[in-house]
Amino acid sequence: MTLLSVRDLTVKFATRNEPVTALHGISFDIAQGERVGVVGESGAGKSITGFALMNLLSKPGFIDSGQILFEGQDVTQMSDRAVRKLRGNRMAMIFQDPMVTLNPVLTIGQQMIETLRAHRRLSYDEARQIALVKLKGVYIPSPEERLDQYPHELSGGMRQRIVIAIALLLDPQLIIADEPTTALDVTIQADIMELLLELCRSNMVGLMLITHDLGVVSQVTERTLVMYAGRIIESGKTRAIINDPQHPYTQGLINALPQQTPPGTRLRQIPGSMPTLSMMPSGCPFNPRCELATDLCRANMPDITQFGEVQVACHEVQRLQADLNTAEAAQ
Amino acid sequence: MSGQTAEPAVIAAPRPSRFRAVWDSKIGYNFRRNPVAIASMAIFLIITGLAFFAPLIAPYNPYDPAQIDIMNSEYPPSWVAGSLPEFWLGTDDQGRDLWSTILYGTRLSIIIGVCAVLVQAVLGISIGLISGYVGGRTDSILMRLADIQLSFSTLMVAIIFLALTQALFGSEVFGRYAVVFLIAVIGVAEWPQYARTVRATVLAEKKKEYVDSARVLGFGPGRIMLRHILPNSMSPIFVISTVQVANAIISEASLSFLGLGMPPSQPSLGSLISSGFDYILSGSWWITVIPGVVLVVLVLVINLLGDWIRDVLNPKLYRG
Amino acid sequence: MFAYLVKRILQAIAVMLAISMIGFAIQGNLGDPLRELLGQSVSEEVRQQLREDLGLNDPFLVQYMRFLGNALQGDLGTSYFFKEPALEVILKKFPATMELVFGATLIIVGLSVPLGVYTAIRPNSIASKVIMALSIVGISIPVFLTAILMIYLFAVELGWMPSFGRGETVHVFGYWDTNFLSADGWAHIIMPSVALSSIMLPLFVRLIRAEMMDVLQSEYVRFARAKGIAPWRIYFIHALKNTMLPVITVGGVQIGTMVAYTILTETVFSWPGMGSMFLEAVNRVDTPLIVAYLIVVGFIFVITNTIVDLIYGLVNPTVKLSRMGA
Amino acid sequence: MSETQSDSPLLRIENLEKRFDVDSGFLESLRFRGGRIRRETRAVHAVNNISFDVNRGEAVCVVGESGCGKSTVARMVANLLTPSGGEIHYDGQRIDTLHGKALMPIRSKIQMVFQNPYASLNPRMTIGQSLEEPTKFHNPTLSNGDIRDKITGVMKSVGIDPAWTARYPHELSGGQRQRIAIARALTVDPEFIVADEPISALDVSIQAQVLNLMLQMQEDHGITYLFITHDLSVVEHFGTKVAVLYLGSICEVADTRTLFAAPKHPYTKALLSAVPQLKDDSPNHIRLKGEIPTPIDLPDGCPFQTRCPMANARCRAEKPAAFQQPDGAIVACHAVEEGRSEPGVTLQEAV
Repeated sequence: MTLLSVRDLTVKFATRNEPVTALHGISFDIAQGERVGVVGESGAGKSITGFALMNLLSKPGFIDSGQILFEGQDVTQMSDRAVRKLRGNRMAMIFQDPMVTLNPVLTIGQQMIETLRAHRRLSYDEARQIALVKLKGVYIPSPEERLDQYPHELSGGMRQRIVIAIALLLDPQLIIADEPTTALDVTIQADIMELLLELCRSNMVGLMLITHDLGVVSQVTERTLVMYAGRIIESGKTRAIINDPQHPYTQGLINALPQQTPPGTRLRQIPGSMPTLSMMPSGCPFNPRCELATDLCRANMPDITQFGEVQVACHEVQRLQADLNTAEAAQ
Repeated sequence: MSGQTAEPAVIAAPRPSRFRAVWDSKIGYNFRRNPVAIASMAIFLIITGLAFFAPLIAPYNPYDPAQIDIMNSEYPPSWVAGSLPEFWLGTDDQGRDLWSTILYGTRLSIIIGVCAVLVQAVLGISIGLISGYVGGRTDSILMRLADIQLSFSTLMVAIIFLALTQALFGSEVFGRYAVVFLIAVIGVAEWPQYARTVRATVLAEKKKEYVDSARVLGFGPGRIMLRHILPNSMSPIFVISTVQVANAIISEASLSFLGLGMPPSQPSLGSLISSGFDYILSGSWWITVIPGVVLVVLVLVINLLGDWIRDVLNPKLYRG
Repeated sequence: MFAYLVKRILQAIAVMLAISMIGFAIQGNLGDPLRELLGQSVSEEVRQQLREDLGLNDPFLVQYMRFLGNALQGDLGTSYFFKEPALEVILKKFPATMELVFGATLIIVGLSVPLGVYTAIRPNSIASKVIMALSIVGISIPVFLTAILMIYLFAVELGWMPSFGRGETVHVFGYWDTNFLSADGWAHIIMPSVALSSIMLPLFVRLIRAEMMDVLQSEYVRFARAKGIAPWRIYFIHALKNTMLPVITVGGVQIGTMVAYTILTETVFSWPGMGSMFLEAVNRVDTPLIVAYLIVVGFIFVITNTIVDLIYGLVNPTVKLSRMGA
Repeated sequence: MSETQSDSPLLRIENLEKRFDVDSGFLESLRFRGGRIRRETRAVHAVNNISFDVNRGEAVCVVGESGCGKSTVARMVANLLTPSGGEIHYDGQRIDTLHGKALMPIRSKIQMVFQNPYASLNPRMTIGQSLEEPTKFHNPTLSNGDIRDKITGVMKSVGIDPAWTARYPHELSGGQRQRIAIARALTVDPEFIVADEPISALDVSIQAQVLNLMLQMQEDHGITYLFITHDLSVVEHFGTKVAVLYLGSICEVADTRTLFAAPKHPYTKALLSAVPQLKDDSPNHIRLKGEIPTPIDLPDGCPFQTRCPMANARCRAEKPAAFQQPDGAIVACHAVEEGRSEPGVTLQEAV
């Protein structure tokens, strides 16, 4: 069953002159309990997608058009009050840097209890009991004490566990995790990822994992969306994308990893860098960096088409498919 | 420091003023789109222009006793019944032409304000640079002093200092050197404002890696401070300078109002307001209100310009 | 916290010592106590004798220690003009000034927080724009001019308010007469309090607005939104406490300015407080009174600053672990 | 490449220590303990007794997590920080005690590349000015034409169009800025570059560009690297030798191939297993329990004891000394020394 369905979502940023487009009509679905990775480099629009789903875009960003259907309701059309009832309750979010996510002047307990009481009629003590249970759920030692501590008294890894516990407080259907381990150390990172995976599996929670790390995506998610310059350029089963990427950008991204070339030799780099919002090239946004780019790529943005197991937006892949089809027809 | 800094840039020569142009156009663009800034700038230029050329514009010289006739005192401005045509803003309690006196007074206020801020800036920027760059004990002692000085407030320190000076030297000698005293006391008492701002930016800049890289390249502390850190600390200095000029003008006016500043024979806007205050109950409002309005407008346009500069130079908004 | 406390108190003592040193230096150099005591017609011999008796020929340190010892016992000398102990003269004037400061503080605290928060939450509303425009006009009018214009408008032209003095006061105890217990007292204290708060209020509105807007941009406020917390709770529980931390620090610094402004306000309104007394003492070269005022005011600054720092330490949970100061 | 060209190492670090005082000033150091006021100065023990060598032509990687002291080591080598103890020798000369003029020859030999390309260039200087200043400073006799030629050459070698000299850093992307930062280091013809996390602030596709550039510099100019990073996949690709740090102490120093094939220290094992691998969809990493001690209150004994699965009483009492293994790796671990360790968890290596 579809939990979340995004259709033609366009997000723009107001500037001094014309608004610039940050998301170009993206569409995707997340099924109940499904774990989806959103991969891309900085500026690809992956965080913006996450915040747009929660209707939490900060100014000057705004949703220009499109639908965000969560459990059948369009988030973009809801009243502020109705969206608030959804946030933290049916749909929760985990932020990137645990050092600045928690309010420094409120205790952990206050920050957990207020969340519970914002969505449910609970007494203070009842809420505290639930908070305790959830803290135990993320393996926090001596949770009773932690409730009365301030964030600055805890380490980064511990704080991110608390953020996860807060996200899980009201048993949401979907968790949006925006680079949840980027600010953490490698060993802690692995812990947190494993914890997140375990909790999503055992509670049948949908996860949208926003990250730049293909390794993390491959270990945690079932399906992957690859974003580039505000567009989804490739999507499909994570295995398929990691093992056999179709879009030249996805291929380049995977091939550029140091693991992909023997030690000491040159890495396979992608030349150039991602265009900025205000200097978007015409046609396919990847064309200035793409070895296969043709005049068609420089003129038109390719549509998304099915190719094998994945959906790709690339003229070259479409041409390849057409060739295959004609070859088949000839046979 | 090596003498090479004075030489023209070898490489950057082809487009030397490109950044300046971008910079100017950015400020210029903002300026052109902001009617408040344009109006403030215009008014500011008019006031300073008039004040600067006071000896040419003013019909009378308020400092020349020969041109003052006590019999002319307290004539109202031209739009009030009972005015004299030669005094279009009326006269003050001593029979001076108010228009001329205001022109000269404004000039004094601006000179004292700007000079005091120069003193503050020189003191504050050097202390702030040293404090921020050297750090350690020097820094903590200087900043403690700044904290204490700040908590006593400029005005309080200035009042006490000027009161004591006046009591020590007598009001005649004091009156003669009042301009110097005012500049000195407002300048010295406000150094912590600059020092703290500069120190804060220096600390922020010092953490940035371009400073480390300059050290690894072997540059000395003097060169790093003046060529690398100071140019990157200019935005906040610009912003507080405008506010500081406005504050210095207010401080000068307040001190003169208390009789601790410019004497009535050489009135600044503050002492003019002060002398008019005694006549306000008898209905001669203009001696107070007209210089008061000039003072407020002057300070207001400086503050508005300061707000605008802060919005434009705000490092958070400016990508760099 | 312990080191923090000790540090603050030691620093307060150091500052008080420095102030007493300045006070002592003034006393030694400004005006001649013999002339004040004896007049001019006494012979040089008698003068010398008296100098010796008064200890004026003792070494500097001995004199300073004596001055300090007397000061600690509340003896700050005798006012030349009032022929009374200087401290007593000041303590008589103290309640008037404090009531004025209290009135102004009430206005500042009562209005700056709601106005600052409102303009930060709704930065684009017309009311916010009006408030911000008024605030910049407010910080551009010197306190004394506000006071004068208020007198001219409300006392001279409209005749609604009394123009000077404390009016009818009610005796409470000791030297303390209050304005707050009679209608006439209220009428007299309103204009001076408003005038005294006239620069500080817009300053704090702007400060609170700027800090609040910064805090509202922070990640933890965004996270609170993502948790579905009601807006009022985000503004007043999450944001306001963080906003007030820097505001408290600035508030401590502003106490000094406030006391300086009392001198201006009291002068304009002929308010019988310490400020106007100080100016009169300066005009009369009443050295003991000047010195006593300096020390009392210094004491007030030090006490209030220390209290403000301690409040900051209590409000800010991170102070216990990390160091204060820079 | 890992073979040494001369007998003595180019850089030798001996028993290096660095402490940062937490409490500055007398009053800060006062504590209230057990009803009495005591004076105690707390310090962050950032680097504790570290020794290793860097041979000419090598690329030695220092790895570890935040707070392990790896950047502090880099800064001491680059003479940005003065060690609290120990010695640093460069080409046979002790350099950590040098100051002022005596340091200048070393300054042109050892250069540094920093992490954040957005902060490592002076925003008020054009690219040309940023490159020109050090060139002139270290070669005061060069004519303006020579300086221009040199800058042009350096810019070409890092793949930046020499026509960009009049641009300001904010007009460039992160990758381009990092190239300029490398170019600036090259203007003084260094032999040795300390690179402090030079690619961790960059995107994957740009990381590859910068890493390739650094490899090329190694070939073209024979540069020796001390490379600080937290990213083990980069280490495997780039480094010839690896030093693993934990809380300011060395865990393991080994040739890259040896370390990745047979890690010995329990921390090294955990670190390697924690790296998310592309082709591995069932992560099976070694989970470290326990809290990381703060570098202010380091425990007696091994710094890793609080999280180590094999810690025993000896580990809690005695700090392990580094000793050499048969395959050349240097390990500081009682468990390894006693042969207490179980056979290491099998590591899937990306091939």
